[in-house]
Amino acid sequence: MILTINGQRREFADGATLADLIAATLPTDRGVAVAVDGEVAPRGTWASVALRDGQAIELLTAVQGG
Amino acid sequence: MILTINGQRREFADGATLADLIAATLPTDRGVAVAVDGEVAPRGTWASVALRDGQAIELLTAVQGG
Amino acid sequence: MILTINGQRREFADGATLADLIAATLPTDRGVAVAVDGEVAPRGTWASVALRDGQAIELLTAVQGG
Amino acid sequence: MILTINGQRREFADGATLADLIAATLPTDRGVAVAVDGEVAPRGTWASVALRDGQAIELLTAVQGG
Amino acid sequence: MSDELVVAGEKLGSRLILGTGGAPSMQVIDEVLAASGTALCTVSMRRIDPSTTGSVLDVLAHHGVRLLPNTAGCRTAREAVLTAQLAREAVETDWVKLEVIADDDTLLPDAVELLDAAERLVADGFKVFPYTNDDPVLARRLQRVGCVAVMPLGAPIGSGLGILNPHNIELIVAEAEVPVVLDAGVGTASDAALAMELGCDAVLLASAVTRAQEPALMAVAMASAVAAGRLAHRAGRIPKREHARASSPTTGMAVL
Amino acid sequence: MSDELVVAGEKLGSRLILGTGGAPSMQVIDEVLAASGTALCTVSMRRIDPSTTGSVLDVLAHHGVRLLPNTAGCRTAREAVLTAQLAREAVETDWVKLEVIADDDTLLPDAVELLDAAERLVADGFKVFPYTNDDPVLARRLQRVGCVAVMPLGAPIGSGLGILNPHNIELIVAEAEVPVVLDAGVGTASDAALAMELGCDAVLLASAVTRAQEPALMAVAMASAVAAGRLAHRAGRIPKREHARASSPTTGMAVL
Amino acid sequence: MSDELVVAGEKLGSRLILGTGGAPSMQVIDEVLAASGTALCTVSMRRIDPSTTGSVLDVLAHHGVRLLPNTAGCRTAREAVLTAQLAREAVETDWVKLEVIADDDTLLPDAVELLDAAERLVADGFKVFPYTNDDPVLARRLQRVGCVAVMPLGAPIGSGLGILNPHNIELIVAEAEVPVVLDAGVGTASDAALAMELGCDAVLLASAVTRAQEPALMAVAMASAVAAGRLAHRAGRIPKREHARASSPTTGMAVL
Amino acid sequence: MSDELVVAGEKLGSRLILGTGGAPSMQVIDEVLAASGTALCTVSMRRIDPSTTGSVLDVLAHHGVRLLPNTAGCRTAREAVLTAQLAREAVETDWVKLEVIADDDTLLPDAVELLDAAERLVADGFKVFPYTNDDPVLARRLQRVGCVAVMPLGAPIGSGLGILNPHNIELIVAEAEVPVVLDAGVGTASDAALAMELGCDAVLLASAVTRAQEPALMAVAMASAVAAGRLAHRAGRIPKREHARASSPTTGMAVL
Repeated sequence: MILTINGQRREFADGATLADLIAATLPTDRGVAVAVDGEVAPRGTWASVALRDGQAIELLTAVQGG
Repeated sequence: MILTINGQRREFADGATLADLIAATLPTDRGVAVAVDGEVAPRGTWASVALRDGQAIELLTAVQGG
Repeated sequence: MILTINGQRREFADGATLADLIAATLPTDRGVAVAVDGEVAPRGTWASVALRDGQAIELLTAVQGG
Repeated sequence: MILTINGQRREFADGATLADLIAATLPTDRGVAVAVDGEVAPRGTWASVALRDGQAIELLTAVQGG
Repeated sequence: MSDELVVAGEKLGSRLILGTGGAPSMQVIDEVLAASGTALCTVSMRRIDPSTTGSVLDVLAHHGVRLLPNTAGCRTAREAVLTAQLAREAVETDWVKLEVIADDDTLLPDAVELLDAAERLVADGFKVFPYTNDDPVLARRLQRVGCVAVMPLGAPIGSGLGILNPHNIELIVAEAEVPVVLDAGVGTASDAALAMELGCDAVLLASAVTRAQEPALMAVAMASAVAAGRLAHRAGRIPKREHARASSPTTGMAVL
Repeated sequence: MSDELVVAGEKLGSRLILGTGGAPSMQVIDEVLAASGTALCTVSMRRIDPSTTGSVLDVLAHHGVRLLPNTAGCRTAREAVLTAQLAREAVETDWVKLEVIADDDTLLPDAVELLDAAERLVADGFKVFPYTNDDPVLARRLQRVGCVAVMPLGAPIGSGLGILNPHNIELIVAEAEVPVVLDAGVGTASDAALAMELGCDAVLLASAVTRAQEPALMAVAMASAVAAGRLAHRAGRIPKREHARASSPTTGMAVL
Repeated sequence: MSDELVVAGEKLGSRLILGTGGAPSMQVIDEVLAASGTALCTVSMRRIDPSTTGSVLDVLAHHGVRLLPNTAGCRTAREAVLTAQLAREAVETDWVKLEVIADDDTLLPDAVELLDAAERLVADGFKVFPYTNDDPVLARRLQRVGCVAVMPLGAPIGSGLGILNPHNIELIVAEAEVPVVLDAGVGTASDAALAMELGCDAVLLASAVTRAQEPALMAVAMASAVAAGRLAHRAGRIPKREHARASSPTTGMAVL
Repeated sequence: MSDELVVAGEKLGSRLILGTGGAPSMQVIDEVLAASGTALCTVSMRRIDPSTTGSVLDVLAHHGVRLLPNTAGCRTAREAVLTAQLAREAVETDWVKLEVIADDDTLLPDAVELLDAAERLVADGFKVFPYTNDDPVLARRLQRVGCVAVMPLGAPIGSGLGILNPHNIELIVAEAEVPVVLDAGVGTASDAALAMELGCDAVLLASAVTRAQEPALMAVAMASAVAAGRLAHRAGRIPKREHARASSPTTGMAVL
């Protein structure tokens, strides 16, 4: 399936979960927050959320600012 | 019936209209605006509006200000 | 003799007066003021003041300013 | 003789010196400066300065200010 | 070259808008109107007092001044809308100076109620002149909902503190697509001139004139100041310089 | 009521005094004089340039404007006195704007030389208008030696920074026994109005008009601003208040 | 006597709140944190860049500084609420600096969206620190919906213009029932001191320190200035007087 | 890096110079000295009152503070010179704060007498610290005659009006070859910080601390403010910008 991750289109195996995606994409999940199609995906749900083709995932963290 | 006119309670004959009330209360109806129970009563309706006991009538005009 | 007029060295005939110099130098003496060696030379004295070699003459007038 | 000390007229024995006056007037001469008739009288001269009738003596010290 | 103020499609013969409040008598209002040459004046809607003789409307009519009823004292959009509708009945104009204040101490506008009222009144066909704070973003929103002008305050009503934040007024002017009227805070002539220099299209004031020691004299002062500020704005002032620059020739000095 | 300015026993028809420096052409000076309605203008004494055609004196004479020669550029009392005497010869007036500056960067007056020159010129029969800093004590001394006016700066010449220290100008005005002319620093109309509101009797400016993008327009602006500020000063402004004060009736509100 | 700042029930060891934005490097942030002694710092939520090494969170943790995530860049209540929720997930705090701006030029807050977002976030259990304009009425509304502080701007973000309207800040402070934090506009130490003298409980700044020529030095300056302003506020300053008052004895002068 | 103030070849451990006048008691002076950490204090010369117990000199000595006798109250160069000479006798220092005032209402310095006195005292071997107005030209002359510092006023003595003309202070600092001490006018901490940011080398104040509601607290505030202003001056503030500049990243925004 095709997912849009932080604005980039990426191919992923069908049935992949958020946890899979994060593991495959980021060096660590510390300090990470995730939104799927404009909704917050709490850390506790990552392992259970099965992703679907075409979804937009935002992977965020805190950076210097303000 | 009892009406409250600009905050004062006044006795009026049943069936009196806004036009009657204005004629009885004001030297002139020039520059006058009327609200009945918090709604504007357009000049064109004064003669036809029959007042009911307990209504609150505000008789306003433009004064220096602002 | 050599005179310095408004900072320029000029040759003049010996015995020339301020009046001679002004007539020879300026289109008109209207609105003119004269200083000789740092002293005011009043208009009334121009005809009688005999100039001497080496003197410094300033010919001034009012211009826009201030 | 009569001296004016800080604006007050005071009687003193003839021949009194500044040192006598200070000793008689002040608990201590520490931090004291003296002017006689509008002139500074340096500490070193106090013992030798003989006062004269009618003189004005100012006895000053540093106080909080400024 | 003509430099008339046009608001809501109407030409106004003066850039000085007067509030009639605070004047000690009709006589003073009459003098002030004559002296100021104003073309637009605010009035307030209040309960009729049958005992009062002489109406401010007659004085205003006598000077051929256009009316701008206000909603002074209203605290909610509902009150303000109703008051505007009653004003339209009473003086037959769809122009309204929209005031929705938050409290009687500061008399400051309440952004939320103000915006709500403005939207409703525009929908009801009014030409809305909102009295607003100096927030450029609120001014923008008021224009978006269809107000025919924006009237930011310089300082609290009646304070005479002048223009406390010229920077905000400049921001409002810079992006305004309707006339900007400096409303409230003006205390003296230089305040009014400054407002126009900042790019405002007009100045609205009341107390500064009506409560001055000599109202008629101050009315002339304000009219002159508004004209002066407008002309200075158009004339293009010299830039501010940290250092001096001679205005007399630096050459041709005599050696004396 | 008449409110004419009287200096050195002479009535002046305007409280705006113009410097003619900085104007790009005689044509502009002509327009500015007409537009401003000024009655007094400064000129500077410089070496005659036989090549120049047309004299500023002719333009000034054509407008019936009185001359106020200055001593611009002088650094010492001696130079300034001599320059004043030469000006008296050239334009036949005993009025002089006395400038004794300390350097060409700040163009600020030198208190010591200025006071010395003022004393000498008064003794020589001049009517001295000293360009001074905003020190109230120096202004007092200049009056004591017989100056017919004092002309404190608002800000450095040509800076357009306005009035940097209104408090000092107020102190000078409060005790002045001769006219106080705000000289130098004015950049725009509101500055001129403020000067008059502070109690100054007149404003002297040059660059603000001559170097504006549209000099004639700015000349009108300045004339209006000076008039506005003067009237506001006479009219008695409302006091500044920390808190708001309603200008619409607080009674008679409808209950809606 | 203790004078600790308490916000949302938490004691903070410093009244200087720092934004970490604008710093050229983590090294500089580290120095600035050490120099300022701040106890609370803002961070922003952005897309993860796997290439970046070293997290600002580590630096902040190392200094034991509390985090205040912001919603910088959000234009709508919806975006801001979602960003706050994501921040809560990422850094495990329910504190949020709420920013809802109207555009990228002025970076000014949008009153309507800001108030909406504040209400929703309070309902969702957040401790909301709203970045607001200097409108006392909006500040009042933000408190009414349950914000734990109000953070009015002194001037636009990053402008360094200081406090453009001290009068409004005083009005906000006068009626505030939660801490008032002067946010945005501070350019130098005296601005920060003034904010505290006006009665603010703390100052939030970023660019003034991170973009100064010597950030660490400026961080110390700001910490000292905040302390100085707070102490001056508590110490009770002398009243302003139009006239001088001697500080040296006026009696006991010698007659010399 | 060391940043000690050096005046007349002497290092001073603090950039805050205190006047001791106005304090209600020796006890308060003692507290203020301890709290401020000042290294230099002014005293005045007055007639001895044998009845007074306890000398300010003992308190100052106890804190190891250097003395700066002043000539407060003197109206002429002659009086001031004599007073300085008497001070030298009394407290054995050749340092003197030279005050020559024009009157008791404004307490403003008299430029002419001041300059005369300064010249005479320098010739007599004094280290002269002149209290002067904010005229850059007079400051220049005072340096030329050999003063070891110049001490321009920010506002009239005891007025607490702050720095009325920062532009002049900047001009004085820009060309000063001796330390510039802002003397008089400071009312609160931000005034002192501003003075240092303008480039002054020190601040001298009395009433602002001694007449504050809590003198010791204000003394700490002033010490912190002077340090803050000095550091900010050295740190290089961000430039003022008319427009906003984001301090949070403008890239990496999530699309939500």
